[in-house]
Amino acid sequence: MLNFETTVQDSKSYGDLTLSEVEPILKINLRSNKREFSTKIGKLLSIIPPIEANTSSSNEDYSILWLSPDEWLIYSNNKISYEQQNLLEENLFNNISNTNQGSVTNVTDHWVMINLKGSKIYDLLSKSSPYDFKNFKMKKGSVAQTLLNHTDVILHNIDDNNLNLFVRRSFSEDLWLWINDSARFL
Amino acid sequence: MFIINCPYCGERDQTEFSSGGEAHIVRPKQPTELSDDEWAEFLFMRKNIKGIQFERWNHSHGCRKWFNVVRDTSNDKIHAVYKMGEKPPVNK
Amino acid sequence: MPQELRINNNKFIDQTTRLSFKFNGEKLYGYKGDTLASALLANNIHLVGRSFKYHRPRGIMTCGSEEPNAIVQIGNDPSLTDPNVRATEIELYEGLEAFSQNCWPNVKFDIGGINNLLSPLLPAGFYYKTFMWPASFWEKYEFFIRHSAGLGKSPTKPDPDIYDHKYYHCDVLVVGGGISGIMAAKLSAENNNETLLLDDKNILGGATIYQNNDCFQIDGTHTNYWLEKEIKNIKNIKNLTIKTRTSLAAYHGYNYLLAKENLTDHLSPDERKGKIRQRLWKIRAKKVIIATGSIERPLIFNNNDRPGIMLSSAIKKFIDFYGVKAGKEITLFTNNDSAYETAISLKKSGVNIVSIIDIRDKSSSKIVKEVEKHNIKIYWKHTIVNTEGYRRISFIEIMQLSDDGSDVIGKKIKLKTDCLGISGGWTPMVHLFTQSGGKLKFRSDDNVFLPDKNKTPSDQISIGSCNGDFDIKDIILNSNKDVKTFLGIENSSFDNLKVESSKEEMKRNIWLLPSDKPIGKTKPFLDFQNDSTAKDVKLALREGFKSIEHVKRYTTTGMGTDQGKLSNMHALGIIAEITGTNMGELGTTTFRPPYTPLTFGAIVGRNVGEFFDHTRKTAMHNWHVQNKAKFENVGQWKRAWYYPKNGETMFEAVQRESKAARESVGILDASTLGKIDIQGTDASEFLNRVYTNAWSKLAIGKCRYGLMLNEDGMVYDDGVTTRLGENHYIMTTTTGGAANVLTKLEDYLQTEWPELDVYLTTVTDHFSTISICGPNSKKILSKVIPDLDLSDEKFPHMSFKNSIINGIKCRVMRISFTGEHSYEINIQSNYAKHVWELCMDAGKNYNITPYGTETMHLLRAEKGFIITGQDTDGTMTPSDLQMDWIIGKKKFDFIGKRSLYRSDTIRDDRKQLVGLLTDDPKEILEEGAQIVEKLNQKPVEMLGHVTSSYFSPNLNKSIALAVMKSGKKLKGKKFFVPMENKNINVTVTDTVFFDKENKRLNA
Amino acid sequence: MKNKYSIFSLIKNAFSNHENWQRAWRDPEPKKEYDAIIVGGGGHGLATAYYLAKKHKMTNIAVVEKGWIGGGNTGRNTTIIRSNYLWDASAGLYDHALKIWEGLSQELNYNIMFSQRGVMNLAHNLQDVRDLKRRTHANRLNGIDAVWLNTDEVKKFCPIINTSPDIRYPVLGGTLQKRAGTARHDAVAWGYARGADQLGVDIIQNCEVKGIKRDGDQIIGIETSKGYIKSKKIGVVAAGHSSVIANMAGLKLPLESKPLQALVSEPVKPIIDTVVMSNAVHAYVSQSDKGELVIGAGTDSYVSYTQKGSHNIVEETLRAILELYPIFSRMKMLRQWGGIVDICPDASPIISKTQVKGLYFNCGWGTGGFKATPGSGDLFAHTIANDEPHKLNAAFNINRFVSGDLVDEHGAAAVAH
Repeated sequence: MLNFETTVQDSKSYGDLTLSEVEPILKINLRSNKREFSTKIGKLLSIIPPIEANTSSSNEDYSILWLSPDEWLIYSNNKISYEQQNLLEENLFNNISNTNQGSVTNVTDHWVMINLKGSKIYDLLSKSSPYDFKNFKMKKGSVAQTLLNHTDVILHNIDDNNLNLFVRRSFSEDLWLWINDSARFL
Repeated sequence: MFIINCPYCGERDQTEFSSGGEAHIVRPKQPTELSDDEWAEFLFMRKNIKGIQFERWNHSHGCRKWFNVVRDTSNDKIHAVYKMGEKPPVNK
Repeated sequence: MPQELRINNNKFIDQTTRLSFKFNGEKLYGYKGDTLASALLANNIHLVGRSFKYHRPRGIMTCGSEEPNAIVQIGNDPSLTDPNVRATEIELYEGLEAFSQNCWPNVKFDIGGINNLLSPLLPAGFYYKTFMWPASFWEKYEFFIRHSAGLGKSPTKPDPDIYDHKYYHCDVLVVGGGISGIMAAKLSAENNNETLLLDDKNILGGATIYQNNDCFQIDGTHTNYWLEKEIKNIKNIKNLTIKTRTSLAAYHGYNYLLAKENLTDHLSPDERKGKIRQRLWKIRAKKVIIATGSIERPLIFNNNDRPGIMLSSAIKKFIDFYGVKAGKEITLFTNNDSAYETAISLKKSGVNIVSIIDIRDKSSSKIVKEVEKHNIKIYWKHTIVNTEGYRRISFIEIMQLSDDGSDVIGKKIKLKTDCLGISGGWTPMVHLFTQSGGKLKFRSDDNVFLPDKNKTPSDQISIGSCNGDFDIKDIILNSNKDVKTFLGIENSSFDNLKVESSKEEMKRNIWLLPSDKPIGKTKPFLDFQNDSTAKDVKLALREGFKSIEHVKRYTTTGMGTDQGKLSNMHALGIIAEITGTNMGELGTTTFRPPYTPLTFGAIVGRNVGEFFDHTRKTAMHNWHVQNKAKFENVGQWKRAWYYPKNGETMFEAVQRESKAARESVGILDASTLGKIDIQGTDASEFLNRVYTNAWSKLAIGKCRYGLMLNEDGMVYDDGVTTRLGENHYIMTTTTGGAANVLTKLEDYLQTEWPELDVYLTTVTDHFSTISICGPNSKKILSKVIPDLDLSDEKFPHMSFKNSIINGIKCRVMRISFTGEHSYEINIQSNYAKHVWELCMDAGKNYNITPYGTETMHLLRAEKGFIITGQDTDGTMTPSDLQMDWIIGKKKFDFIGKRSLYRSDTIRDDRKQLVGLLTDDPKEILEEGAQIVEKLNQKPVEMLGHVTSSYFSPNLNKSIALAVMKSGKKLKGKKFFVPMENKNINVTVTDTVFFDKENKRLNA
Repeated sequence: MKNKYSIFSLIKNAFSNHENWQRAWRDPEPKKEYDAIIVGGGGHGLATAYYLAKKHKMTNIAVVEKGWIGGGNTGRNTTIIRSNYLWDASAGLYDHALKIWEGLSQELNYNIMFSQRGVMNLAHNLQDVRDLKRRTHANRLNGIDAVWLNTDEVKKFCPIINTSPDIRYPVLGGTLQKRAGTARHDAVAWGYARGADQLGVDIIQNCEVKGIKRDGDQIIGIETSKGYIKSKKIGVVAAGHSSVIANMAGLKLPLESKPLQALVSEPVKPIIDTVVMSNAVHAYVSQSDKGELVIGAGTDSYVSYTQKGSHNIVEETLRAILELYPIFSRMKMLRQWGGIVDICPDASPIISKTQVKGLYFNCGWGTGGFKATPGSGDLFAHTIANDEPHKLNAAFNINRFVSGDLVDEHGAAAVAH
């Protein structure tokens, strides 16, 4: 097996704020505007892709984030083996892409997932995100695609004062630096 | 700094969007049959309206969808937004 | 030593905390709570600076952000010094050092003061009329003009301080913490609105918090006591956030407001360490309540600018708030009742009032009567015609006004005074309102511009004195009523307040007060900082500058650091009078943001230094660093440029890398190329439309190079696209073009071709790309992926295979950008560095050589392959690039096709790509150098330019690509490349220099 | 003949307390008919009128201005003047202007304060270097003074630039045009207005064009807020509002009008003695005679006629300024404003006849029109007077958008300011 090397490989605390890169879990991008797509995903993953904007649906294994009316991001809630990842990707690809129901694209390493926890995470984000977190904050499962320090991010509210942040791999070290710098001044 | 109501994601800050210029300039279906003048009309000529303009925006840092906006270019007030392919909600 | 100008019992100044500071090197002290201005006054210092043009001595005039004169340089550390700081705003701290500006050798004796003597030669706009002879001398004159202008000095070393940003969303924003702002904030927050209250001072309460006068009472107590209680109460409301030392800078559309919070400027240097200096708040408020108050107007009369002449309201604040007497023998000069409030405050504190000069005939309001009780001499219907005192006012001369106010009559009376308070009425601060798009209306009763309720953008109101209410009764009544309506509130705790005040009964306004001297001999200053006088305004009008914007620009009135907060109304008044226009019709000049100057640092926030711009890194970045790569910035990416070994120069390293790649094997990190995953039943049709060439017949498992145009027919991007399955492709784009290409393709799919069943997903960061190139590349790959059949039959050039490296899936393409037998491994990025290392390991015995972008550029140039953006500049068609073969002539349409057949794009004398060889093979052309045929012309006709140029180690000669007019027809012809010191002889050649038969691809 | 301006006239007038200065220009009511009307009283329009009267002896002409003269982009720009353009056509046009600038104060007897303190363009990446070198070579062969400076020479010419190799986009060199510089923007409008007025041109302010009258293909006059005015030649120089006027005549132009912002700092003693522009790190800065740092920001990407742009554009600009000049962090922004710039797809102007006879357009100057003012006026006057372009503006015709012969200045990475 190959060694893998993620970008951040770090975890930091500032007061009750903790930041940590989550070890890569499976991430798959789905796109479709076909009618049967949802049902098919439902059958394959026991979870329906959300239709409502800025929301997600989750079960024990997976979360599906709404990205646009025809685009979703699936990620596995837990680390799963590389073989399992492959199986799932192939299964989805065969049932969706190969049946012309949409597209399935593995984006596991496209995104780096950083977990932010603590009472001041929204103070941190509001230093450089124009997004109004008022509703997002209150609703578990909310999803926001916005800018953080001029970088595209996807935010997923997984619990009170606890969210997962997705940033493109090539930007991740840069954003990590910014987050840590800003966390010093909360 | 506008607030633009993305028809898919809701109200967001202008910095999440990029502008795509005048809307409803349909790409000719058979460009080869156009004269140079007609092609130039499609390519370059713009109304550049002072007043109510129908224009395209892209939620480039959000859902990446293109959509249409009705904006008064004389005061930047946005009157409506609507999806691609939809009819303008106000008279053109 | 006690300060004799201090009064004691003052609650805003902490007289137990003494702070020492220096002004122009002199050691002084003040107290915690002082501003620099109040501390200077307590030390009996009025002379603070020199004016801009005439270098006249100037003192403290106000106690706020409208201060035009008392602006100083703070500190002298080259990285921390602050120019143009208002002494009236900066809070005193231990160790503060301040210096007068715009004077040499010092503020008391300033050589520039000679300008004052020359002032008859320096009317408004004088520089437009002179300094024209001799023609070449302007820059010499300008040198002196520049050195006598400017105010403070810029820092000369980088700023070590940290600035921060904060986005803030709220229901209601209240700007200004005076009495109306406090009321609004309370009403708003108590009624379930998330409310933010901002005030630029360190203490809330505006002017009411020190208004301790029997004439003004609320519910039976003095207004200050009432307000104190309210302020105490609102601090406990949970929906309310209060920010002091935070000034609203700009009010943009869609209720987007910028405010600057000062966090450390009031602290001593020791206390500042490790703290953020300023924070810029970017506020989005659903509703905005503007309660910014008003500022007092000066009066315009002869020599009204001397140190010791101050706004009457400033004198009042200095005594009531700071506990400082601005003088010992104070005179007040007014056209309204406000000066009488000052008189009472002074009297209470035991200051001697010489007299009050009032231009009105009489007033019998409550407060005037109160003053009369104190036996203060009031000169009704009088004006000041002159003042004396160079560094500090010493005398005034007064005369009686004629009935129409245009002249003076009677005997001149001379009065001795050391401080003169002037009061010309009040100007509502409507800056933010107009910045937001609101329109003003004019109220002629008291000559004020007010927010026009009918032309107010929705979701905001103005209340209090910025809305034209100057009487405390009106302020309370109207603020309460307006806020209730605005926020939809039914009942308020302010509904039944009992308010007592002194109603002003009599008004008289004269914009330019007459003197006994002709106006030409007087100096009635309008803009104190820029030294423009009423005379200048008159001159501008005489010369035909009619528009107020013209007058402003010609006289520079209102263009100082105070942005005309004190001067603009008088300038308008004088213009209106002379031109016989109604002031309302004349309008105002534009109020431009920011309201008060904003540091660049605060605007930029943290995005300085390492955070200036993003740095994008590939998965192999750390390997490149460890192996001493030099990096090239390509967009936001850091790309390995070359890897110098043992002190090699760049040239040497690139020569070595280039040879190695052709002779054995080279390895390149190509991960930055854009990669787009394309799926859907119409994927082939989509590619047909976006690329110039045909795609339908590309077999699964094959790769093809594609060229993408703009609709204008010019080359936009290029790259190799691979067919992974029936309906599945992976497209590569240039590094710089990746984001734009994706956006453009999505645009076509969503807007023009919604009928196509195609889905795009970017995978640029998911896959890293390792390119292995050279005759031994096959050997390396077979070691890294032993299971893969690399025979030319099974894995020919321009094809692809799915494979596995140590259990991890990867895609291998056999494609080449160098003309060598090459492979590209695409692997998930988290494994890429390891695969790179495996390749390096596998190549040990083959001298595997990592190479960077420079070598890549050289190798492809040897083959005549273009780089979009380097060999193209947005003006090249495929045919210009000699790539007619890539245009699918039979294709019905593709992006840009129609543009290729316009009359000027089909011309055959367009600039076309060619190869160039120098006659001297050692001579390397400069990229960007021009190519000419004839040298002895003027101007020289240029036929084209060099786009790429290298010394090819594999050919042992220099090679270049160029674009030249009619280039296709020029093969074999000779030209010149003229350099500054020589002309280089060149010959046009084919664009392919190396391995023209493409034998090496299958070597 | 009006007062001639000089030090002597200043002294003379000082004795009469400056009460005898004459008007710089009259304030006439419009006549019924003119031989030509210029729409737009900015620098370009006033210069056009001046040269029509001066060189082509057309003195029965008027300039109509919606507001006050010089109140549009003339009074809102960052006053940079240079001619180091890439393409021959552009170089010809802008250097023609630069040559006129060099003697303009004397020509107009009005000090427009043309200050040849040099303009430096910086390169921050390898493609910048190629592009700027290409431009420098082309300039030299076109007879335009421009030299390439390496990083040390850049530092020497302007010591406050951060030329450290460790910054995000290090300065790799730059070009310098020494004849380039700045001028006092208001003075340009006022000087031309005074000059034109003296030659008999009617300058009519507060006169808004409401309609363009055609008789078939021939222009016959304009409807204005001060009534109908007849003329068979109308030259439109309305900058951001060009499309609005074109639409009145039933034409569309290849223009988009966008907000362009600029700002000044509080005045300080001399700290930067040249003009420095950077394309890759988008920032340009100079210092005015008053001591203010004059900083140009970028354009927004959407059409707007509000004269207001987005704050993030200002923020981005100052970010770039602090990257190159970290010493300015504590300097303060005093004023910030916006203008409306009309931009052509190829970032080059239009100085051209149209398909309507007698209707001429001078527009599309985008973010860089001020520097061309005298040349633009001269060539536009030639075009109107002769109904044919001068050879220097022939390439800037409207038809290039049909035939495809664009003068693409942004493709060539010339900073278009």
